[in-house]
Amino acid sequence: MINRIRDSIAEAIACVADGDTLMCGGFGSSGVAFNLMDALLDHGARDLTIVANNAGVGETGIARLLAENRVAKVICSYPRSPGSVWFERRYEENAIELELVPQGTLAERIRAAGAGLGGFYTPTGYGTALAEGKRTEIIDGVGHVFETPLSADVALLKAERADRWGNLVYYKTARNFNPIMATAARTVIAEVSAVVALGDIDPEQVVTPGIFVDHVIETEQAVA
Amino acid sequence: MINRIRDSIAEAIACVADGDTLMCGGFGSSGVAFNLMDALLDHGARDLTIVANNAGVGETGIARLLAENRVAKVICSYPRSPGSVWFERRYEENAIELELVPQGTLAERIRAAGAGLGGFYTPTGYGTALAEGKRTEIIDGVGHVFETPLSADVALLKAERADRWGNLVYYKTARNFNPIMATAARTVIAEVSAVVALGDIDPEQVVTPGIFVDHVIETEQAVA
Amino acid sequence: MNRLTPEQVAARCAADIPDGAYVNLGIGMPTEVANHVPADREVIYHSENGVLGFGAAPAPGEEDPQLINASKQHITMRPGGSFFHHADSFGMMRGGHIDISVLGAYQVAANGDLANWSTGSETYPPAVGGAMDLVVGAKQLFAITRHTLKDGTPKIVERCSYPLTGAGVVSRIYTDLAVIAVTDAGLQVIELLAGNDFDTVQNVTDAPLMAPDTARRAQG
Amino acid sequence: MNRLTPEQVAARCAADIPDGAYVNLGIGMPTEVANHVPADREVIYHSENGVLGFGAAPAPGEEDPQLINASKQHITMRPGGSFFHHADSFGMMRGGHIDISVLGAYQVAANGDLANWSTGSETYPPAVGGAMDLVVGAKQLFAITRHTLKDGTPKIVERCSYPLTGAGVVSRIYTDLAVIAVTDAGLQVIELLAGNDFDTVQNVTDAPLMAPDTARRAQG
Repeated sequence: MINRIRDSIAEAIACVADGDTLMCGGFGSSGVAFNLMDALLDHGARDLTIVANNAGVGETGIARLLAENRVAKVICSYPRSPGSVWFERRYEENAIELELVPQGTLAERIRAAGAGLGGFYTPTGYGTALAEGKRTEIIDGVGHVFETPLSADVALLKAERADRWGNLVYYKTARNFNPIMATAARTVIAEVSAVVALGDIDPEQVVTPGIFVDHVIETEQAVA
Repeated sequence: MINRIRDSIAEAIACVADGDTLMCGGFGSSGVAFNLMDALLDHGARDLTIVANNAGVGETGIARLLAENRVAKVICSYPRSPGSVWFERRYEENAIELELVPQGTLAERIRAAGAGLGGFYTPTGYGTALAEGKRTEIIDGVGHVFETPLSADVALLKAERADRWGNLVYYKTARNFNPIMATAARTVIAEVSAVVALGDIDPEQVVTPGIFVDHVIETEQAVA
Repeated sequence: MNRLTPEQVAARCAADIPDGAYVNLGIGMPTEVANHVPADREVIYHSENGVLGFGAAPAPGEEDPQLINASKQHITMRPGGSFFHHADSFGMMRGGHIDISVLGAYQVAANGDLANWSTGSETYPPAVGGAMDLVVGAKQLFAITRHTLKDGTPKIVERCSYPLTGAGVVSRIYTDLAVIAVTDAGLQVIELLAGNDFDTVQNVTDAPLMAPDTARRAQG
Repeated sequence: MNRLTPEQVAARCAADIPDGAYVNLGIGMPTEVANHVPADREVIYHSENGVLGFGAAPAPGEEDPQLINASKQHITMRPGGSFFHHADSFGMMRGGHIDISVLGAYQVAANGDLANWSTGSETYPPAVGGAMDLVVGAKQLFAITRHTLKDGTPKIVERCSYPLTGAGVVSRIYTDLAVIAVTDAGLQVIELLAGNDFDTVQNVTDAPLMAPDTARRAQG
């Protein structure tokens, strides 16, 4: 019997290793797997590469990992936000590597990895400093940049509900990067607000089919 | 006030012109906009290029357009099925051009057009006759074929429900190519089993947001 | 010199958005535009974080922390709205499905160049977000910005000194002093705001402006 | 020579699919496999047309024309199933998320080459479907086919004469006469079916086969 539901959050994230690349769902503080990220601190992994839209604010999530010096590199589109104090500090100290990627290119590179593509041409960023050193091509008169797929060892996702097959649905704008990250990591871990019985999620409404999901943890965290 | 609902099917498809490229949703006979395709016969358009998974069976849909000599070219993955008599006849007569595309490449080319990408590398078809003449590249040791985006003048879609903004939901495996074709055509026309009030489709469950849809026609056709 | 408040600039921008338009609102001042849709219009707002059809800010106490816009501010949903993931959201932008993109700016140049992601500083981190996707994908691009920095440094410039987000992409500029069209002939003031005269606005602008009268003469 | 029925071949193939596997069933004989899952297992079937977690064929009178598999046959849904569009469906395949792909074949060669999309005819149209995506994406590929054409022409061959779908991609072959593993040393018969002896099967096979005994000796 297929059962992706785990009893222990420590068991769910045991697979994370030093030096891993982690995808962390979320946009700002919505759709972030805060419980999984807290557990990661106890777990002790370091030298991590974080793929996410932002670089954390305040003292939670990615910001907390940065504060504890667990992060070697951030691949993201918008690291600087009001309250992104730890990222700014590490950046100023030159203690962290930043790969800045236009948000749509970040999303598409993640999707490309999940969908088994070898890369793609996008007009985004052509002619800008973010395309420097990248292969470019004029296609139908428009400049394009070649972008490569972006995969990860582990994805830490936040979803709303899950069943034992690992099917996931999300909640409002907490969806954001979570569904595409679910496709692009070797091991996919989701924290969810509620586990429901198999069949309780309408097959028309499943956003992330369980085929992509390895471990599910039910948390107490309220979402609304 | 935004209103994508049309009273007349003839009005909805009036934009189709001779020589147009049409995307037709469907897989086998599921998710096919049969009413729109019938109306297209009355409309009179000819010299059409059809982008679809199959090339029609029996005397309906694409098969009927082929029988009436309205089609110059078919871009599809699986033109030959039990009952695809009209396609086979036109093919044998050398009266029709066939661009055979692996199904996943067909889907991805359509999506690439809808998402504004300039093309992509896929491992699918590398080293086979279907990659002959195409640009190839070895990426991380794996052979890839370069594939270009595939767009259309008009898409003829079948959906289950729509609201006046053009938001669409589908029904079971009738979904298939319809949502991606909705993104890749200049004009998108959907026939639906039912028009519902704005707000009746849960925002979590919208599959094709109305941003992609130009014209909606409610049909009497039962789907189940 | 009188200046509009950011809310007033947002309302002025909103007044130029036609009925039925699909409009992306970028991070910063642009997200304010959603609060000022004229009552006679239906405008469908898009936010990069996966939402179409959102409305104004919620009443105090009705905020949902998981329902936010690009600026991470709370929003409400209108009937007919939808949620989707980031790849789909940026497919809409890059794929040419958005009619108007309203973006903030560090600098806008006389030729429509936009700089809004990096100051080029070694220690102040850059942040690009969805801006580069919008400048290639949206059919029309409005920049909304204060006319000058607090110290008076012009943000409407002859040539951007900061790294570009996109070249020649801005068609309209909405500031606390003026509405300006980017034309082949240069920056054409459409409307002087807050009761300032042309010379006052030209004096705090690095690029030459054409006065509203000039526009009328050119059109006549 | 005795031959299994297509249903029996499908059941024999289903017996080798482990609990918990994600399995794509291609057009033709493969779709029959979903009707023969052993009772002690949960297997999640995928069909290219956008469905995961389907079950056996419906009872007569309970067919839904809009709920079909790759062969356009009616199916049923199991609790936990899901629907999705074609780009997502092929992302699952190409992206390496499918454990086993069961495909039909025109020819399978001793080196695992598969031909199942074109006879090379000028007048008989080719049809590729999702086969080329599956051969690059699925972790393991089973071919399921009659051992010979009706006229006795072998389909298990030394080298494919038809255009290839994929080179060296098949790991197991299920026919009405035998279960065969594709190994570096060649085609290893795992099991002779329907009571035939080895020579009978070798005689209708174009490529050299290794007898089951050889396997046991090699392993011992």
